[in-house]
Amino acid sequence: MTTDLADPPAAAKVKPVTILQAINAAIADAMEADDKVVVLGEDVADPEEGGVVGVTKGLSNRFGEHRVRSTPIAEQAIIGTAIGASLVGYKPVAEIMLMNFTTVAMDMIVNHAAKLRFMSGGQTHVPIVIRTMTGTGFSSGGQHCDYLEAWFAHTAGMKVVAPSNPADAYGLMRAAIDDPDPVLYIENLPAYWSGGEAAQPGHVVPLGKAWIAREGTDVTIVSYSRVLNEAVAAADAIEAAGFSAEVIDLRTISPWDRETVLASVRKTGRCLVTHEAVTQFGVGAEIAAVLSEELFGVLKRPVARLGAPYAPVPFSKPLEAAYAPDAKRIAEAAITLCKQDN
Amino acid sequence: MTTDLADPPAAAKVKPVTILQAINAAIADAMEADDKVVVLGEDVADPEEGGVVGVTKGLSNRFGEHRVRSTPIAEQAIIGTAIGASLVGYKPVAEIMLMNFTTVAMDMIVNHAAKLRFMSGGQTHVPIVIRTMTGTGFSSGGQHCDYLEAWFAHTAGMKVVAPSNPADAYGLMRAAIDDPDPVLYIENLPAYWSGGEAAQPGHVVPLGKAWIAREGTDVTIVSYSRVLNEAVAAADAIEAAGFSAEVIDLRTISPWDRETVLASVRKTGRCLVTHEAVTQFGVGAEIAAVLSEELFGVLKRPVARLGAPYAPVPFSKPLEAAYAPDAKRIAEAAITLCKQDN
Amino acid sequence: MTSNYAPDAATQLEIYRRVALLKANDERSRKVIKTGRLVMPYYSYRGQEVIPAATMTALEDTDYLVTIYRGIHDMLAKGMPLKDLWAEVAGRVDGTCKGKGGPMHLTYPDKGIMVTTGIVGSSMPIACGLGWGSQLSGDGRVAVATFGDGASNIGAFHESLNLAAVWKLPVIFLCQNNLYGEHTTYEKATSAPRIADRAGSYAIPGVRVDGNDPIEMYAAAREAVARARAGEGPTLIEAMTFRFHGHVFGDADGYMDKAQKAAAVEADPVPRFRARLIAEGIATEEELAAAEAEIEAAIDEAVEFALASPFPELDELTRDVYGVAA
Amino acid sequence: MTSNYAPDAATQLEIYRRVALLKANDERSRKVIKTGRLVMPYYSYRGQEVIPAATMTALEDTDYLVTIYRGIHDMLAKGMPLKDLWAEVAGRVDGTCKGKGGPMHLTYPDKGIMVTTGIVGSSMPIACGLGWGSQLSGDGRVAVATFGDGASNIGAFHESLNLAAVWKLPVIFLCQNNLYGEHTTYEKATSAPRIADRAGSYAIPGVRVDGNDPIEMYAAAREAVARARAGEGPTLIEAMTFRFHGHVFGDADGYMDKAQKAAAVEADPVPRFRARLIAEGIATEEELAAAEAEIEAAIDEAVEFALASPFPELDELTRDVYGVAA
Ligand SMILES: Cc1ncc(C[n+]2csc(CCOP(=O)(O)OP(=O)(O)O)c2C)c(N)n1
Ligand SMILES: Cc1ncc(C[n+]2csc(CCOP(=O)(O)OP(=O)(O)O)c2C)c(N)n1
Ligand SMILES: [Mg+2]
Ligand SMILES: [Mg+2]
Repeated sequence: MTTDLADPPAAAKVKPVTILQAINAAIADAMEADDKVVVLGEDVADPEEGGVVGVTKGLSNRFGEHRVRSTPIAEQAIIGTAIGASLVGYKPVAEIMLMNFTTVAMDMIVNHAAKLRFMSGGQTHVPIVIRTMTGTGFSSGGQHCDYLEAWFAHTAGMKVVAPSNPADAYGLMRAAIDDPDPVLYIENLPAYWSGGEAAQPGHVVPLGKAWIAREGTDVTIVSYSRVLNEAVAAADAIEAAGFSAEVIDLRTISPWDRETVLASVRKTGRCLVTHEAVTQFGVGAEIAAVLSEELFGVLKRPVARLGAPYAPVPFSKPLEAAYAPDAKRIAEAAITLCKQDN
Repeated sequence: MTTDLADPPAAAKVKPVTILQAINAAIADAMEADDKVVVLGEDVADPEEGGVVGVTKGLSNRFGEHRVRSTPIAEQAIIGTAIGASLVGYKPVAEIMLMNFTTVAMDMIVNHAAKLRFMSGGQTHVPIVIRTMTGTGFSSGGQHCDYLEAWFAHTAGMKVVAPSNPADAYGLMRAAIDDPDPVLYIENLPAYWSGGEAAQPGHVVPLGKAWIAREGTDVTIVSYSRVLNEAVAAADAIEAAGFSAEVIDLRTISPWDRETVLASVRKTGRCLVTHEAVTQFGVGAEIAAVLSEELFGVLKRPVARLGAPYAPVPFSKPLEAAYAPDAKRIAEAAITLCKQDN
Repeated sequence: MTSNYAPDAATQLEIYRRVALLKANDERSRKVIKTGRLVMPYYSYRGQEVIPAATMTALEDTDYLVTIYRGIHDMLAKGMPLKDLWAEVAGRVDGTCKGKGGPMHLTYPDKGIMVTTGIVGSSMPIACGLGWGSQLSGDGRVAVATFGDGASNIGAFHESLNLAAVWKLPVIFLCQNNLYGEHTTYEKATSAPRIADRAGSYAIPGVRVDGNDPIEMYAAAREAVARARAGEGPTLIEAMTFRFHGHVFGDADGYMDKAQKAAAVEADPVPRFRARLIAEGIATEEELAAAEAEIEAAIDEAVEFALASPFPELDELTRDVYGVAA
Repeated sequence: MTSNYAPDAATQLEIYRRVALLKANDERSRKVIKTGRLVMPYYSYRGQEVIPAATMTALEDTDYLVTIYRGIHDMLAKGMPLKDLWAEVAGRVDGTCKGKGGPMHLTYPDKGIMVTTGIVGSSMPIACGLGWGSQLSGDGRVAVATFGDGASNIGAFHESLNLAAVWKLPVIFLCQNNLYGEHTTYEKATSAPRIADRAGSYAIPGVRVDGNDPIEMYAAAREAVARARAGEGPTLIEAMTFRFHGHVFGDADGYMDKAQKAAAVEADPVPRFRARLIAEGIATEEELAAAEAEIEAAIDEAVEFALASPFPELDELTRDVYGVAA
């Protein structure tokens, strides 16, 4: 396996694929490399079309339905089954179709998967990956689009990743499957079909390592998942306004790469954290708290946060479009930050 | 009803009671005042001894088992039942015995209770109170002591309160029951038997209003629930070290009283936020992020946070004792903060 | 079964009127989506119309309904006005939820339509609470929770049926067994030959009926309603049916058994019901055609109304998150 | 029932040895807690000893167990060494979990004791996964999930039994029906006359046995194990028993029916079993007394070992939260 530490995904690219294809390839390659890797979830096998959007398509045809198994609609049982199998040597990749459905499996994730290593004094551990998709954009309304990553980041024992491009989607999945602890792997539904160059087979993106998606000098924008791409797009508008934005893709939300973020903000003196989750008590709060502490006196302006409003996701198109940060609002927020006095 | 806005609980005190008695009295008085107030949860009725620790003792004897109803062990059904009854005019007070068990009812709480007002465009609303207890100190280990308030504070549509003394326990319960939206009411198990003066019957502590538990000038300590009392105790040690601590009891975690906290920190220039939940991605992060932004240039030192380590709650006594912040560690952190240069 | 609850001619006509409304509305919805005039996740209920048409006819307006993403048929049958519905699924201010809920979260308390959920299984715990409210107030209202066969495998089903049974709540658990849960067949997900038999776990009546037969369906609903109103507790009804289309609009349904589907479509309950009404002299072709034409006109009007209605202002984004404290 | 699985004399003796160990350990635990030498939440299993003693005797060391807060009897019967147990419940470094798990979270993989959970119902989903592991590897191991009567009303029960049934997993769902869930009686919480009958919801065998009868209990366990190993899937066993003490140590058990409790204590299964072994000539009074004395001595030694063991260092607070990435 190749491991490119802080390298941008480009280093690993060979041909264009979608994020969906990259996730599929990563699981397939991991299953090929290790027959302890197994997959379970609703509709994941090929008789059920390899998942509602086809992320696991072809896997059961190739590896057998004993290793790629469609389940009843029973998220507690899905995660419990993944946990149990992981305790005896398997590496399950479990799908909880949408992130809002993690709410029916929280006990298994938080009280069990995250804690068994600790509570057993290190005798057991739970190397599972929980894949889940979410995100606004498809008019699904209040119960299908939430970004809840802050809950899991607040849970000791869990790791949380959220790729923004195909190469990282591949490399983070390989790292997540290799990892000895439970990893929540967040996929953005509307971004599944976003293209990008593919990772080389075997490419691993180590957990906990961010990458600098765009270099800049005046303001650091920290993001992840789909919104990262909005931030990259915003950088052009920011440049047009006369400022240079450095855009950091966290990739891993917990543990997050403090070193890379601190180094960047030490350089720029300004930081905007943006994500699709609601701002209040979100991931941006932790990052802002740490930066404010570590870079006290260094920050030129307070860390700004741009998330969703403190409200459920609305259905109506114009409301939904105004809900999550987009390139325009990110650019505005970053430019405002740059224009403020030191 | 009397309503003392930012007054300290002392204003409402008449005789000494425990927090447990205060909660019991508040529910009883609310049931007396409004026959739409009903209670449900595991073991809550008197044939089952009014709850595992007796918080609801006497209520079913007084108001009938139709209004105070013991349930099967089925937290999804408990919260769902509370939600349904609230949609047709009742004001259910539902118990989820321990906070860790909210994990099996998260769908009902987060996807339904918190969102129905919004998703229905304001046609319906969910005036329920969810009582739950938690806290380290009784050697219960990894699955019975977590403080998960940050999850609910991150959930638009929920309110979250956590009293630290009998008078507030009474007044916040009355306010929570009166409130037209779902309120999570957090009780600290080891602190149930802490005494204090009782509230006058009918005393209401408005949601969203903090109180200044102790006035001071050098550093503001923000806390809630049991740890608030540790912070108050720490203030003596801080004073002995030559510094004056102002201690704020948030009482309501969401929405939190920004005005009171900002005014205090504007005065002191220093702030320590302390709670029993793990520090990372906890409530302290949000408060630190807001203070760092609002008081940029005013803060003498970065906001400090003192929570539990990023780990599950351990069983072994010395480890458990070292887990949550206590007066000693709070005093140390505050004194360190005060001693640092401006 | 239970012929003492057989629907009389007028009732059958009323059920048919609702069936026809549901079918026409589904067909129109798919058409409007196909033309791009509407964008929404749409879960077609074509083939399942008889279940809610008969069940809701057995209820009063004041009775409660909690339904699911695949629930527009349930709501229309319960009395959701077409204009409020269409404006809502178009995301407009005149929608029943001001456009904020959308097709998966329609609410219309005036007709007892209290909650629509997108979470599998979650209709049931909430229905228990509505039933508890009725029991507390003694107002005799019944709560119906609808859900699918796949939902009968999730924890909320079990917790709800047990609690409703122990508390003798006036709740009807109405399982619309269309033989698929998303792409998964009944057999592959459900280890019970009949979901109705699961009632045995709660010592309550469980009945499997042909949900496509209005007489059988109505009788089962009436009996369950009678039990509920009499304080005898909940009933589990498993209504057998079939989903004519894929799980969600746009799903190519390659996973569905072709022959099974062809047979189901061939046995389409709506024209069957219609033909029988005429054959039995309960209605004439002309009467039914007139009723259908009226329905089409009402839908025309609702669609135009909806598409002419404005979108909500952006301040709606943060409105209705909280009320004002009492 | 199933007399082809009746335990022979040696097996009965082995079951009794475990029963005696469990009883003695419970009595000692309560004594040590009462003297204040140990502080822990303690869920007495006195009265329920026969269930795990017989069941675990029907298993191999390599078979798996997932148990609950009231599970020390299950673990001791499965082979948890006394010293590892006592040091753990005393919170010491020599405990099986280095003192970090405590009485509700004991783990001992060497004997297949994989998880102990404090969350009602949560033993079952995890047992499904252990069973899936066995099925995948074909190693023939069986997973037992134990749980209480109250737990049979929570969602995880339903999801697990259905999934295990559809997948034909080698899992035994062992319900220890002690007639109370905390302070609530069976009848007030559970709307099924027999939990065993709930197996019907999953088309799997469900059997209610006298859990206090070692012969019946052993036979039921053997049969379930045989089914599981043969690839025939899960079994639900409802073992009837009674909890002699309150839910948790310190609970005054005022909510328990006095007569019912007196009758149960009067019929204490342990002396009954012991007397029968002697009456049937399977063992002599002297042999059993000697075995019991050995057990007491082993417990003495374990308690002293535990209380002499040091507490963990504070750096254990943040150790074992994560491993190191591969
Ligand atoms: C808890 C949860 N898990 C998964 C889903 C995704 N999902 C939506 S509909 C559906 C199938 C439900 O099948 P069934 O209950 O038979 O109802 P039907 O759609 O056939 O009417 C699934 C799995 C969900 N909405 N909620
Ligand atoms: C999900 C959840 N809800 C509530 C509790 C609190 N609780 C602990 S034990 C118990 C009673 C369980 O009764 P039963 O399943 O019969 O087992 P027993 O204690 O009788 O062995 C309850 C309600 C819990 N631990 N987990
Ligand atoms: Mg279905
Ligand atoms: Mg019990």
